[in-house]
Amino acid sequence: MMEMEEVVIAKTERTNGHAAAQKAHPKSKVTKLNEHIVEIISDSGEGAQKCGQSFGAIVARMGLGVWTVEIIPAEIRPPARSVAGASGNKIRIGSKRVTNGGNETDLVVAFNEQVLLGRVRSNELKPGCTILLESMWRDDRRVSQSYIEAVEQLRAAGYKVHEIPMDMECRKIVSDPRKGKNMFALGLLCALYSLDLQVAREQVVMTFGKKSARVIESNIALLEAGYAWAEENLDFKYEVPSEKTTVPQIVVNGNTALALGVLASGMEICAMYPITPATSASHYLSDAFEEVGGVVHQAEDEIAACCFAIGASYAGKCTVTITSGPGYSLKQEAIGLAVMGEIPLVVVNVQRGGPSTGQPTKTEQGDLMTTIFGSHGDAPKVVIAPGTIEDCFYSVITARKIAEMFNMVVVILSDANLANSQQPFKRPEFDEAWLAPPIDQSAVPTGAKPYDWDPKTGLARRFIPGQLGGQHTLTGLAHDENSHVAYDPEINQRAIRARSLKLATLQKTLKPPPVFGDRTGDLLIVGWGSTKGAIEEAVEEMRKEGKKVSSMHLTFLQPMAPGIKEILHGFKKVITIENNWSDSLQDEIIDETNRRYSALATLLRSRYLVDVDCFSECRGMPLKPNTVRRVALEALS
Amino acid sequence: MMEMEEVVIAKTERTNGHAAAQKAHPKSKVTKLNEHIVEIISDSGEGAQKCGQSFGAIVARMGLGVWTVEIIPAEIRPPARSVAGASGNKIRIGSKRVTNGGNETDLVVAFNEQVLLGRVRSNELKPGCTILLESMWRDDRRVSQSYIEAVEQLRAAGYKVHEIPMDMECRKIVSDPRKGKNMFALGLLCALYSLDLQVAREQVVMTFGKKSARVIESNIALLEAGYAWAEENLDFKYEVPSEKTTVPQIVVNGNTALALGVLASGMEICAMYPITPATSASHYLSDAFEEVGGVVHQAEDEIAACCFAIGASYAGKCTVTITSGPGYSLKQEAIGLAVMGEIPLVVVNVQRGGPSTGQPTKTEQGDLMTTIFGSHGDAPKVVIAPGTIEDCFYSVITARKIAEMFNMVVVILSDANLANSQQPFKRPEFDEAWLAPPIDQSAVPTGAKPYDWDPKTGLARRFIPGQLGGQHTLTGLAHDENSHVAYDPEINQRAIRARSLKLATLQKTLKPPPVFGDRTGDLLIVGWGSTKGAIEEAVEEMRKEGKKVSSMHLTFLQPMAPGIKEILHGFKKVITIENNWSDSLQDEIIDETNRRYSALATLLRSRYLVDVDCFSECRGMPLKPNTVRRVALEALS
Amino acid sequence: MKNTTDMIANGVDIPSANDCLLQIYEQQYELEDYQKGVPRWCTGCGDNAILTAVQRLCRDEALAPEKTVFVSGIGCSSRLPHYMNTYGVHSLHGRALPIAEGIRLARPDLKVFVNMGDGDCCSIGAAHWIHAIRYNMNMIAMLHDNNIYGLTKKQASPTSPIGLKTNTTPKGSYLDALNPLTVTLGVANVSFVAQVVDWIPKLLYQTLQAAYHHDGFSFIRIIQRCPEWLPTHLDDYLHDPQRVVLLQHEDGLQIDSELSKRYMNVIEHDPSDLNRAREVASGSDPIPVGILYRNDEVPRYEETRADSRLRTASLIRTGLEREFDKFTIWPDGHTPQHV
Amino acid sequence: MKNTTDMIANGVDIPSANDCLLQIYEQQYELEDYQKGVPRWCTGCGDNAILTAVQRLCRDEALAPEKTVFVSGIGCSSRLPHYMNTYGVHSLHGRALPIAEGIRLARPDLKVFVNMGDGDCCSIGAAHWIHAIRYNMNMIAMLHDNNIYGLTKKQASPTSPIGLKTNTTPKGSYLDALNPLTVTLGVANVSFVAQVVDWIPKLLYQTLQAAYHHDGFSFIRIIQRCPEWLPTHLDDYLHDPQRVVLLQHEDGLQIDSELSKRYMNVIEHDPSDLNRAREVASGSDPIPVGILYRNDEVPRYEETRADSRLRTASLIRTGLEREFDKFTIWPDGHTPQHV
Ligand SMILES: Cc1ncc(C[n+]2csc(CCOP(=O)(O)OP(=O)(O)O)c2C)c(N)n1
Ligand SMILES: Cc1ncc(C[n+]2csc(CCOP(=O)(O)OP(=O)(O)O)c2C)c(N)n1
Ligand code: SF4
Ligand code: SF4
Ligand SMILES: [Mg+2]
Ligand SMILES: [Mg+2]
Repeated sequence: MMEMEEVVIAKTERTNGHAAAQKAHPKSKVTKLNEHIVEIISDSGEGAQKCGQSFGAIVARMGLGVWTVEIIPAEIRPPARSVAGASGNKIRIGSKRVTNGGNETDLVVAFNEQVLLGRVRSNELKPGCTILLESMWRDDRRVSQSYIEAVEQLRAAGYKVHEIPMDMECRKIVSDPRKGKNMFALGLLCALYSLDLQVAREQVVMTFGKKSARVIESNIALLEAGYAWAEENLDFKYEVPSEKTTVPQIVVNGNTALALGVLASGMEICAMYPITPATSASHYLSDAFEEVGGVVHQAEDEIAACCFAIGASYAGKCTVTITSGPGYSLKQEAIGLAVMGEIPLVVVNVQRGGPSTGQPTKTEQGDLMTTIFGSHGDAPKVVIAPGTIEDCFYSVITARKIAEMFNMVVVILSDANLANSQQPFKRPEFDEAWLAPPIDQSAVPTGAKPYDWDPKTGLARRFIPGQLGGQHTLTGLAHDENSHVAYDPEINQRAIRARSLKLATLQKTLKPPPVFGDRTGDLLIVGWGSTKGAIEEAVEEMRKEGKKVSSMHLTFLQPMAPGIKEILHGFKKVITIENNWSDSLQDEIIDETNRRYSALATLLRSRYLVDVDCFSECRGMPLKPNTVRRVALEALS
Repeated sequence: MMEMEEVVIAKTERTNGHAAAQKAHPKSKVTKLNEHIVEIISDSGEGAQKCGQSFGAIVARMGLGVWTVEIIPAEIRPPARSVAGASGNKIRIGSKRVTNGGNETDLVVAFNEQVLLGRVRSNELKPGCTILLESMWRDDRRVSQSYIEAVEQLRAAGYKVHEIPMDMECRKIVSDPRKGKNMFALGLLCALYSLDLQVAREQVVMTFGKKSARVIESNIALLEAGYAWAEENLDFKYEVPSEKTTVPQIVVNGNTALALGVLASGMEICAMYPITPATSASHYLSDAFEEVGGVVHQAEDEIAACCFAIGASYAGKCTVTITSGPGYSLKQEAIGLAVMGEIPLVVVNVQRGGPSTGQPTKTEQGDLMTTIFGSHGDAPKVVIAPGTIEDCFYSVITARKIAEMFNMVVVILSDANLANSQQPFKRPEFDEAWLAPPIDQSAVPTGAKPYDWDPKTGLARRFIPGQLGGQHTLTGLAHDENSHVAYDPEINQRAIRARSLKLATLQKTLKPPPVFGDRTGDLLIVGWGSTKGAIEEAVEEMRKEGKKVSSMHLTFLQPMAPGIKEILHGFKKVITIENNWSDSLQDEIIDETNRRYSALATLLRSRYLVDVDCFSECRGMPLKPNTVRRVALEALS
Repeated sequence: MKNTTDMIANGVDIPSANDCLLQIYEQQYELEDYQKGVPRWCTGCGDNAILTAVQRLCRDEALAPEKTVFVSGIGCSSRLPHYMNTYGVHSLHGRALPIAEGIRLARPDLKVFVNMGDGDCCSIGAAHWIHAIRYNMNMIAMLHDNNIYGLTKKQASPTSPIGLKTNTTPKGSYLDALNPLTVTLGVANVSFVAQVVDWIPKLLYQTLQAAYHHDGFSFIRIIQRCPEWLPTHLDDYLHDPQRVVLLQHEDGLQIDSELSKRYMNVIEHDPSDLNRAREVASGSDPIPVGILYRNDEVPRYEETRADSRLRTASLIRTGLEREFDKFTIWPDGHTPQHV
Repeated sequence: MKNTTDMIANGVDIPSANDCLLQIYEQQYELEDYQKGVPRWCTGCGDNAILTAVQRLCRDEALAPEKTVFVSGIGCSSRLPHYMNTYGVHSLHGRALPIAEGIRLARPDLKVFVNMGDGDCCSIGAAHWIHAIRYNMNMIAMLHDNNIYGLTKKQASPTSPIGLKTNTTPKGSYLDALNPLTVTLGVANVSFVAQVVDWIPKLLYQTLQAAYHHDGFSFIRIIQRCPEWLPTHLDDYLHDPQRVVLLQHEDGLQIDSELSKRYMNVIEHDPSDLNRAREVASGSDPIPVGILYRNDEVPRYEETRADSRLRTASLIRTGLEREFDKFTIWPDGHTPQHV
């Protein structure tokens, strides 16, 4: 749960590792690879996270494709050396752009054998995977037996285990190696993957940027020690050739990308209440937002946060509120008010495992239906889902714009997978058009009405406090064009119609979604949100093998873009793959009269009357390309 | 808003109207009718409601079929004599059972011409409708002109206006006729519809049962005076022959029926927070529940009410929480906890016009989708909708039973139409099997687990505090069979599966819904909830005319009963008719790629892939058989 | 006036909200400038008195109607904004305060008033109420306390006296009434607390005025008659001037001779004394009327969080580029100088 | 044991909850009878001390584990029920109290404990907190106040001191800390308020015991260390015994000589004096520790609403028939005699 290494490294005494030699192991053989999946895992608090993130950044600096995934322990405070306690990072690197966390792991650095066993048992390691294991436990009487057994077992199972005296080596530099091991491991990895040590040093400087020079020096020494140790002692090396990009890229996780999007959209206020996995976006924003005059308001609860945002939006400053499932459920009533009052509002829901408190740190796509159908009565809102880290950034800018153009609520559905994954994308070039227009404070022409619903599009103007002559009272009650409370059946019908038509109006501006692959074939896989990379990777692979598989990924879930029906009709079979629940026809009691379909499948079936099948799972883990492949091959057979 | 007559009648001075003559008008001609729709309307506070309800009860006592609908003013406190201010009752009476409020009104008693004009303008009166109008305004200088104009207009439009000096006649008995006129009007109506005056007297005694003898006497005198006046002065009379029932019936509105159902189900606690139109159920319950040791707990808000209910249910006493739209939205998170913890819970949502605060006093069926899909993550719950007042009663008993058998949340979707309508139904015969079983306090066998999910049905046991050896901590987090927090992907998958399978298990116990009419034909109308009577009446009529129309009304909305697909396939066309929103293809901007279907249509399309069309409206008013007819004929053409 | 769609499409060159702060008007207003529609409250409803007092205040302080916002929840009392010719938000039951806070933070140039019922504020809205006191944003919050749920037809509210017969407590309500004043006075950052009754319009007005001139969150509990559901409930207080006690102080209200002739029960109370305020607030018979507590020193959240810079495109661009820099990988893999 | 489905299908002849009230056990328990699993709090977390104290209390009072329920919200502190071998509900963030109330009303034979964090109770749960005090149901509510959001990784809580650097307030938190004690003491029906610190286990235990023996809603604020996010935050208090002041009284806690040797700052405080309690509660340095207020006379809601009759089928049938009679139309159209 904590990242304590920063604190403790300050206590380091020896910082003279600088001189660490850099001669290569004489016999080391270099394997060239297109891609590799690396994992670094430790007890919670040993800094594997920071090691992994830094490794990802260095790799990216070297011009490689990369996707990092956080490995979050199952418990708040798992006991040390426990099977369920693995904390760390999985880093997938490749010569080309990497779009998802991929399948099982090729190489793992583990700080003890127990966290490693956890990963083995959940089938996260590839057969024959290379393991770099901290060897200090061999000499620890209390645990040596279980350590030795584990190593033997692993070797017997075909894993290539390399025991590494990390603790011992680190002790040469710092007094408490538990807090420095992560940089030593980083050094190991840099050497193993033939990375540029200077770039690595620069990254360490950046990572510890705010710390004292001593801290930085000590960490660099550890990095160099790890590098040197690998060069001297390991007889293998990898090289993943990079296709250097010519444009600057930024490497951030989805939550930081969202937060940067908030900045870039010109919004001024973010009203939130902490909740995993959404909070880190607010953390980053709390730091960065004030630099540009923005405010992160932590309200007393989610309802207050949403109402605060509505108030600020009403007053002319379109506001964002960021939350996750339980908070989203609480906001339902307030969202209904924004819909009814036609207040622009951006709501970000970083989905986590549900229902109820569910799996706060795990990923799921379980909130699509409640996002579309939540809030009592007819409450149409726009729902968009980013499919990549880059999308997270731009989705906020788009959302703010739609919210203000249509006076609507726009919900962005991200998830823990995007929130906690890092991927480089082209550094955005700032565009003033991203920003919100200044608040209209011009006087209102006499006779103008706050809700002058356009009979064709449903669109209405909006008066903002300060506009002379525009005085009116916004109300959640049924109201007429003047915002007067009205229970007249015709007025109610007219107003509901207008609010609904805005979705159709927006829909008319959308382009049909692109099809990944051919527009006709045997199987179309449809997805939405964070599963994009995994689905497209699997589809690409199968297509290379000659399978007639394509995929379509929806960004707009409500309204749905035109042209989808035609696309669906181009395929013999259509299946959605989602990270949420659907009953399986394999279950004895399930048949077509009672099967509960997954979210997107339900929506597509209803709208297009196409027999869309679905595969979905609620395992709290990002979808793997392998899973997509397996499901697709089954569907094809 | 108030029912002040009770108070004020106490101030009455003259109570000697007893001797009111009962001789019939010499020339009065009696028209026999199968059915008639009567309306009594006044300013808010003049007691038209009480008059209408009493009239309905008397009619029912006479063995006639009856359905009463409240006419609720558009404003909290509408000004006197205002077009939008009509308050009162619409009473549809018939020789046979009456299942809905019917179409336009045949005869109206109005206390002033303005409220009458309101009804005329909203097309609520049949062409040529008979009007009994208070004539006092003719002599009131301030308003006489508008009164005279109105009468002339109405007559010109073909209405049969009878001016009646109600005020003057009442003054003979009470000092403030504004507060007694309603009983005078009741007398008029009893005479006009040839009802038994003695039965009417008994009803007045019941209505004012708790008041002093003086109050009761004065009201009876007014009743008799009205009766006598009509006999002497009106030259027409109606008779609706009754088919006397042989069984005792009870006449209550849907909310009272729900409350009686709570009593009858053996539940002990109702936790609520006031909200229109649900509150009257709690009002009644507050009175009646304590008589049988029950408690109505008014919590500080809806979230607390729902959590309170969950707590009580957890402790072994399945509890009900009653609310309407906004409150339902607020309960979403808590409902998710009950789903996750598998706590039996009955939630009643008496739907009103939405979204947001919407139209609190008006009817709508806008909450179906949010009921099914509300709450983040996969939160399966049972959703049932009563179609009649009688259903309101039994639905609670069924809901409690399902909730406890399946350890699920069961939502009952009623609406303002049922809540405020009265209809007689067979007096239920108490059955001990309705009651909840006593709380299990037996010791738990060693090794038994609180969530021993049955692999086939998903059903699990449940340990109740007090059961020795059953100690465990219920949690909203993902958990294993022992209720231990578990983030293991397999366990999560297994638990979500079990909770979902329970719906399928319940579905297997359901019978296919009956079809009203033939099982094949040109058109099937599908409905749910309070529109049942109107749909079936229209279908019956069209069938008599030889149209191949049938209807199907769903009580179970989740899970949906088996056999529906076959039924749908028996018809050339299928359409749902609902009181909620759907876009119309008539709108220029709407096409099949962006049309938003109404709730049930969406569900049917998705599950059965049948091109179900829909007609729906959000006019805040109960569906009329005429509307059904019009829509059906269009669909047929 | 351009509508938003136009604005986005074509750009705008109207002054921003920040600029508007600089425009100083000197304008006179009449009562009618603040009136809208015909209030639909019952005859004799105390809400009418509150509306009148508020409209007078607006006129006397010459508040520009277009720069004034009334925010309310749901209830009879919450209809008030509809009768003001200002901007208004008639929001959700219990949520007036967070909405008002959002408005105030976004637009410190607007005057914000909040009207809530006793159910609205003290029951469903209680969490927001507690926290609004803590935020101490500059606004005037009126609690229309009629001891009952008016709009939903007579259910017990948290301030209903024990034993009150209502539709949910037909045998009498079960709990002692909550005292909104002592709760408020227990919350950190409390800066202005007053109590008035609807039937002494002069004091109602004076108190509102004092609240208006207080810089911070002014909480006024207004004991309000609901003749519809509780026609005789306050009669004893109404008819016996001895059953209110007026709080007078040079830093509080000054009771003029006309008033003190009828209301002879006047005590000195120093609004800066919190402990004493809590004691006085604890009394309910006679009803203490006046300013219980005032502290002008408590910081206002919107000021604490304010940023004086104009949010120009270039400010945002600069900030954004700086953030991008932190995460940028330059084509050569090395970190540029300026990081 | 039959499962529910069987029960419904086949009927049951087990004693009802009401009967169970009559069964009096005389049983001895060991500490282990209340322990479950290995707590997963950080080393040095104050929650550990609270857990230990609670387990001791259960043992000493010989509470039957199957008749005891721990209810919590969401947060580090709210994990406590998982470590008790009793019944428990680890519910929703902020909602522990209404859930506990439902349990208590349904089953007055159960002992109910509530564990909440400072965000849980004073932020999202504030409305329930205020109203729980009013209901005054017999339960022990522990506020684990670590001045921070622990579980979600260091955000400001309402009780965070102004200036505290957290992840949502990187430049220091903006608002003065809420004092949960003064808020509680401002609410009607308050009946037991105490404050303790996690690092004086003896006083923690004594206070819990007093709360257990108080008949009503006992609110205990426990100042709790969070070494993970605020490692040095309370050090000054911890190391300087002068910075706590112990409240002693014959009707409150009795401070034994061992304690008073180390904690010499002891004052007499009469827990029946509400005004004084509010004054004492207002102080935060030194931290007042002990029982601030106690009033055993306040009625308990579950007792006010209790009905001693057994809810037999015949009671329900009789009541139901009586109600039906009110609405019945008999075949001959006339009202029968007995109405
Ligand atoms: C979420 C929600 N719950 C309940 C209601 C119903 N409701 C409307 S006003 C009100 C209470 C009115 O009482 P109060 O707040 O005291 O205001 P008053 O009418 O007395 O001025 C309630 C419960 C609602 N509109 N929304
Ligand atoms: C509705 C909802 N909002 C937010 C959260 C996220 N959340 C979990 S615990 C917590 C606060 C924890 O702080 P506190 O209540 O002080 O307990 P502590 O962890 O410090 O013991 C929050 C905001 C949640 N689980 N549910
Ligand atoms: S019901 Fe009461 S509070 Fe509401 S308008 Fe009437 S008198 Fe006023
Ligand atoms: S984070 Fe703080 S409160 Fe939570 S377990 Fe660790 S020390 Fe305790
Ligand atoms: Mg009120
Ligand atoms: Mg805390």
